[in-house]
Amino acid sequence: MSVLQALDIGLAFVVFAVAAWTIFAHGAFAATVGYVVYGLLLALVWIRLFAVDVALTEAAIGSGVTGVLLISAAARLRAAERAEPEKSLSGLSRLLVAVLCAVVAVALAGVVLLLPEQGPSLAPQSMQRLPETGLGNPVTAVLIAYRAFDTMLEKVVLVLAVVGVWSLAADKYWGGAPGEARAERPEPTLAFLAQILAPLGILVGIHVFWVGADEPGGAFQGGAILAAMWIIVMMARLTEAPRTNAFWLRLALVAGPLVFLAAGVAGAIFAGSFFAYPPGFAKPAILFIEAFMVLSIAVTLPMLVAGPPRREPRR
Amino acid sequence: MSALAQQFGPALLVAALVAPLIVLAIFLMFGLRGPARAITPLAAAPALAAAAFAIGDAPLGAELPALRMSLWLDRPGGLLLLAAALVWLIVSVFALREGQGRPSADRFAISWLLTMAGSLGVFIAADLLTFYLVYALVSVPAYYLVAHDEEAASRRAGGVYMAFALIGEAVLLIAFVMLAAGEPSGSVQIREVVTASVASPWRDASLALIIIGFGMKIALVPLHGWMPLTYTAAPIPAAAVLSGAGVKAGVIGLIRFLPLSAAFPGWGEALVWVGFIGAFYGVAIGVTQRDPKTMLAYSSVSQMGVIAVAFGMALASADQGAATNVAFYAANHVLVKAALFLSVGAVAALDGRARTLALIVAALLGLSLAGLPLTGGALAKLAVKDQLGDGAVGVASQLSGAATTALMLVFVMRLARSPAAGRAGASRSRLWSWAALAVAALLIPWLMFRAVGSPAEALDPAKLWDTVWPMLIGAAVAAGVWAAGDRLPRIPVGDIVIAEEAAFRASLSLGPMFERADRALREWPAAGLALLMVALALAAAGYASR
Amino acid sequence: MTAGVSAIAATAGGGLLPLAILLPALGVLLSFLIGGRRSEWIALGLMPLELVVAVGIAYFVWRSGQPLVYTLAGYTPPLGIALRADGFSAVMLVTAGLIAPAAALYARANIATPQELTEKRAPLVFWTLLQGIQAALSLVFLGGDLFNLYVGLELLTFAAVPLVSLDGRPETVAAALRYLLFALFGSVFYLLGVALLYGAYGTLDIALLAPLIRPEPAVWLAAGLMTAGLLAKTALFPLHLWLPPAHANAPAAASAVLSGLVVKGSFFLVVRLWFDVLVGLPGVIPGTILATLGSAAILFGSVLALRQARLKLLIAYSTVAQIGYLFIMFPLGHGPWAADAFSGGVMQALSHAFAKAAMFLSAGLIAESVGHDRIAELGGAARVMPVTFLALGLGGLSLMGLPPSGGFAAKWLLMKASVEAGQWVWALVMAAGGLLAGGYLYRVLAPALSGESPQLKKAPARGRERVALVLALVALLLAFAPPSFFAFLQIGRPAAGLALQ
Amino acid sequence: MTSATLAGLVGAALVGLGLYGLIANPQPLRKILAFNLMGSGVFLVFGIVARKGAAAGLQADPVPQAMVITGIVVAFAASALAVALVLRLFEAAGQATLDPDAWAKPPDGGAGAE
Repeated sequence: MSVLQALDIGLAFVVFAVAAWTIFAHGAFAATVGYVVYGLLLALVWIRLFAVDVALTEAAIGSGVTGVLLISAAARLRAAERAEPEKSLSGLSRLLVAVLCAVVAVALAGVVLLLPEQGPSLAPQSMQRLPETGLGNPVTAVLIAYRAFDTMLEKVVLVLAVVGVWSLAADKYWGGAPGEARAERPEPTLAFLAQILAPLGILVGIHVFWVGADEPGGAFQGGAILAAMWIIVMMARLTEAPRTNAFWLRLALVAGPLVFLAAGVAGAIFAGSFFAYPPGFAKPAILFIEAFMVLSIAVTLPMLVAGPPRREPRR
Repeated sequence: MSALAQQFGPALLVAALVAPLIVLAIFLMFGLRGPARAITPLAAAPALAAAAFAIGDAPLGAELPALRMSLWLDRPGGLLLLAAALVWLIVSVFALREGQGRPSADRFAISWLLTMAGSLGVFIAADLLTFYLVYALVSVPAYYLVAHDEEAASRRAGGVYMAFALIGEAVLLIAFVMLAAGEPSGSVQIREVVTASVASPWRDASLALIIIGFGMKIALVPLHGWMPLTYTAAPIPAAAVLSGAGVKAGVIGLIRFLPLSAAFPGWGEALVWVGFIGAFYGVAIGVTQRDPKTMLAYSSVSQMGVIAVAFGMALASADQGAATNVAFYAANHVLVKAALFLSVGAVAALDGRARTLALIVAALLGLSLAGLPLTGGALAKLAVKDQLGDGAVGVASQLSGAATTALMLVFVMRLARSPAAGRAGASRSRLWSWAALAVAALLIPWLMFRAVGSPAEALDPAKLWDTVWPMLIGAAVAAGVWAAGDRLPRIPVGDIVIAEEAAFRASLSLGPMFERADRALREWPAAGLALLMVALALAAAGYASR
Repeated sequence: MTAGVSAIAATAGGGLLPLAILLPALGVLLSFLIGGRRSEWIALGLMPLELVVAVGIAYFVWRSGQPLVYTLAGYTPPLGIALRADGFSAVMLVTAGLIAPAAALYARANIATPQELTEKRAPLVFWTLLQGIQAALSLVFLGGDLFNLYVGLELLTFAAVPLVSLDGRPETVAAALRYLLFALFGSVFYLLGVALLYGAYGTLDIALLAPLIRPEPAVWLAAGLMTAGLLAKTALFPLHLWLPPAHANAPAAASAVLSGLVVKGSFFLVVRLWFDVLVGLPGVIPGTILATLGSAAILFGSVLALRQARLKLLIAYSTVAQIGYLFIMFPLGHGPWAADAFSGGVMQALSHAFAKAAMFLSAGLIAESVGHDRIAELGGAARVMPVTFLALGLGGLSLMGLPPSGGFAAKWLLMKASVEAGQWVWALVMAAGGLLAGGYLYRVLAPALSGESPQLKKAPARGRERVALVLALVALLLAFAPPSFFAFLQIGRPAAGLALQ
Repeated sequence: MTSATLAGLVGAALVGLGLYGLIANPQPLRKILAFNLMGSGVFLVFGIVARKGAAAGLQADPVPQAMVITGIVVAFAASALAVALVLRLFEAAGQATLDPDAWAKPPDGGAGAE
């Protein structure tokens, strides 16, 4: 057994243990903290699978931003947890559930093990068509070129999610800002962290986006890092969240999908097919679209974390 | 004549079906309610003309490929259609005028026109889907004809009626599906699917469902509970058209759908037994009833039993000629029963000598059902004589004539005792309609009989005696019943329907059980488990069926 | 592979396919960006265009007699994504293209931005998400790639859930949460199946996948997981936990779309999965499981509908029952009766969409005018709002399966196929379901026709009544669909389904 | 045992764990957590599929990787919406439960539906 293999097994064990903790831990808060740790460990697993793009996304969004979302929710729900002892299942039904879940897991493991060691792959085709896009990172090519339609629609999903979250505001707060007002005296430790981290993070985010064309990284990961910076700044109460009826905010939220959609339609006109890029102009077009996507992701994720408007709009 | 029928026949058939719907459309146009009411009787006119053609001449047919409907009218259908259209025409003269201005009157008129379209349509529908459509039309909207006065009794009767109608629809739907599935070429023409059904794997199942489904419509005992309840509760014009024309949807159904091209001795015999039980059971319960309308309903139960006997004999012996004969018998019943219901109203409205006259007319009509010589009823008995034969069945049917005599005499006596409501109870046009229908009921069968046989036969003195002796017995029984007076048992209207309603109410207690199950299944863990199980079951099922 | 090639090459009129998705998607973005009253105008302005596109797609499918195909971005599958429209897609697109504007016209009256405000919460959310539902449904009906369809499913869920809690009462929020969580549960299952199929065959394109599929463990596990996931979103009994509260609590216009269209989206994908992807596999036993659940849904949902005290809950439970009919077609997919069974299933989807939308809109009018929707207190209401009750009743006619109605045509075809296949038990269940439907409608309509009329808070608006009535009439008119319509539905059906037995 | 196979087994186990949490944990927030866990298990299955598709000089098939990235973003959006619903429910009703009995209210018809 090589060292790497031993490390792999150890990592697998730890990931499983932390995952079990998030399910079986007593308090919701503890479980969510466990989940953040779990997400970071999972990013390691992704690196071991040679999927660095995914690892970055998992760390930034799967662990980071989702973690903030869940932890702050758990903190607010602590009161509820204490107030009402939830109806819980009887031991027998728990056993039944556990057995069936195990059956699913075992069946799944069996099928996964049965998959051929050298599986079918679109890697050759991806590489073959990569030069047309002018990109060096095939994952980015899949996202922005081969399966651009998926990616554009997924951006629309994000917009719908924002609408859905905002729809939960009280009528009187519609158009107002979510979250807390900017504090007179910001949270000192968080503020310190934010002041150090934010400029750095912004640079890293932009860098990740920029190199994403050729190396691991890209709009999602870069946008997520920028988003994380804004979230930290808001959590430190250095700034407050913008009003939800601000036109610039709405524009930033829809810019990514809107530009992408417009580019898709332009493709039909100039390149003969929806979402196609004219030969030779692919890379600049892609970078142009990605820039707006970074903006939209960087704005959307914090707004989703911030929740529905909770303050009256200024007149 | 024939050329004329060929030329106008199809148009006439279509007109017969849509005329009531056109009037309905006019009625629904705001502001034209009055004129629409006035022309309602005319809505039955095309049907009348079509029927006359079909009886006197070759069958008529029409295809409406755009609507995938086909229409067809042969002689049996024509006989029934003639009688039904006549009843609708005459009764419509007054039915929609009364009660104008009451909020329920408009809805009554809508139901009336829809029922009319269905009632006339069943006789000319040639394919399964059209038949099912018009059959639903004659069954479902009639609910409001029964329930429209909103008394508790009418609401109950309407509910029971609706339950029977919908169950009948469901039974027939399965039967029709089986018939359609049994026809290899995919045709839905009734004649073709019925012919094919003889060789179909679902032959017996579909035959049973046909008999049950249409048996519910014609109130074949023990499926009869709704009929007395409904006719007792319904207003007189509604009872007249439903008992006269509406019920014959079941008769035409049996005519069209029983496979008379092959002999089914077992099924035939069973139908004969059921029919006879109904024929006597209807009378036995009927004579105990106090309300003349209820008695008429039970008389219908009994008469439909006789029709079932005739069908049974035909089914047992593959007697294809029976259709026309049974149709004639039923057509006579259409006219007579409708006229009798109007008589109930007329007697109540009249007094003095006019009341006596009305009673005499009612007696004549009633005895016509028993086969009184020189009436249409005598012709009807003659028409089905071939089916009933001279053996035990023939004798039993003569005895059923005796029973009908008894029931009708008691009915007339009860009617005579019934309180007078005064002239306010009936409009002038209602009385005219009554008179017209009574005359029609006594005369029209003579005109129609040529389609079946020679009227001269009915005047044969030897055959007269065959009808007279049962009537004498019947008169004696009637006297006995009358003498028994209040000692007769009091049997609730609809007899076994009471038990059926109780069973229905008992079944309601299953509801909370379902609710509890629903609540349990909608718990999150239960639903989650169900999702897992469905996934695993589907995967396993696929794996198992490799 | 030759079949695959013809299914991949783009066809005439194919350019309409992405438009059908992009137009409403654009509407979502613009409505949200510009906001206020204009979000409504954008939605209402785009809907006719979308309907034209849908009709255009149907026209091209009909003219060519072949599925319409469009390859996006010039990358042919398996690397790229293709959109496909067969006969079934086309009719569903047109159906959605008709029902969504109907709901929109109905909603204009009560989900409008008042004059004194520049923007209001409920209208903005409603108009944005209604277009989101349209985009998602178009994608679901046209998508030719299983992962692309996953995105479509998520789009559908995200657009549908907030509509449930639009009025913000706690119980509606709870209903929305249950809906979302269960739908996500279903999504994960679906996605897991997608992963397994990709792992086994290296493509997710339906046309390329179908000939590769072999009866092996990965396929069956994927089939089970994906089907179960989709059933969770379709609310097939016993996975219906979220549907009654969600559909009964949403505003009427939203309920009409949720019950009429949204559940049909995931149903459509179940059909895609079993009739297009897994078409080469022996599907009778899994199909029988689906039809058994469907039968249970018919009986259970109908009985529960009979027991409801509120009209909207009654209609919601009737949806639970009517969804059941949709699944009767699955064990009947192989044999000479397959075409009838398929047509029956589609006809049920169409007629239920129109009838149910009409009924929810009518129920909304009743609730608004009378002030409540307690069935026991609706006596005589039909007298004061006859058109509303007429729409309700005509919709009900189709649910009962009485002629002339699309519901009757659907039942007839499904029952006939069941009997021919020797699986007559489905026919019995469907007949019983019709009977029970008659029962629950009777419970509403019979008292409404008689008795003292209630005092109306306000008379229902003529125009809104007509919207409901027209929808109900469409459900009836479906009964007169000509044979060429059923031939149209068969366009794109692999003939393999007929050959296998 | 390769690291890919190991990851696949972990993925399967995570799906099982997540499923259990989703079904058995009563609090909605824990369900959201379990949903994310289960989702990441599914993504791992994609991951090993990608790894087994290593070819053409790539260590992993890029197509499933791109799908996972899309999936992660969608899963986050779903979590955000779900969390917002839970918090709103808690604010409005002082409880956050999926128990249907908790919402058995007298019928009011939804007439007030905006």
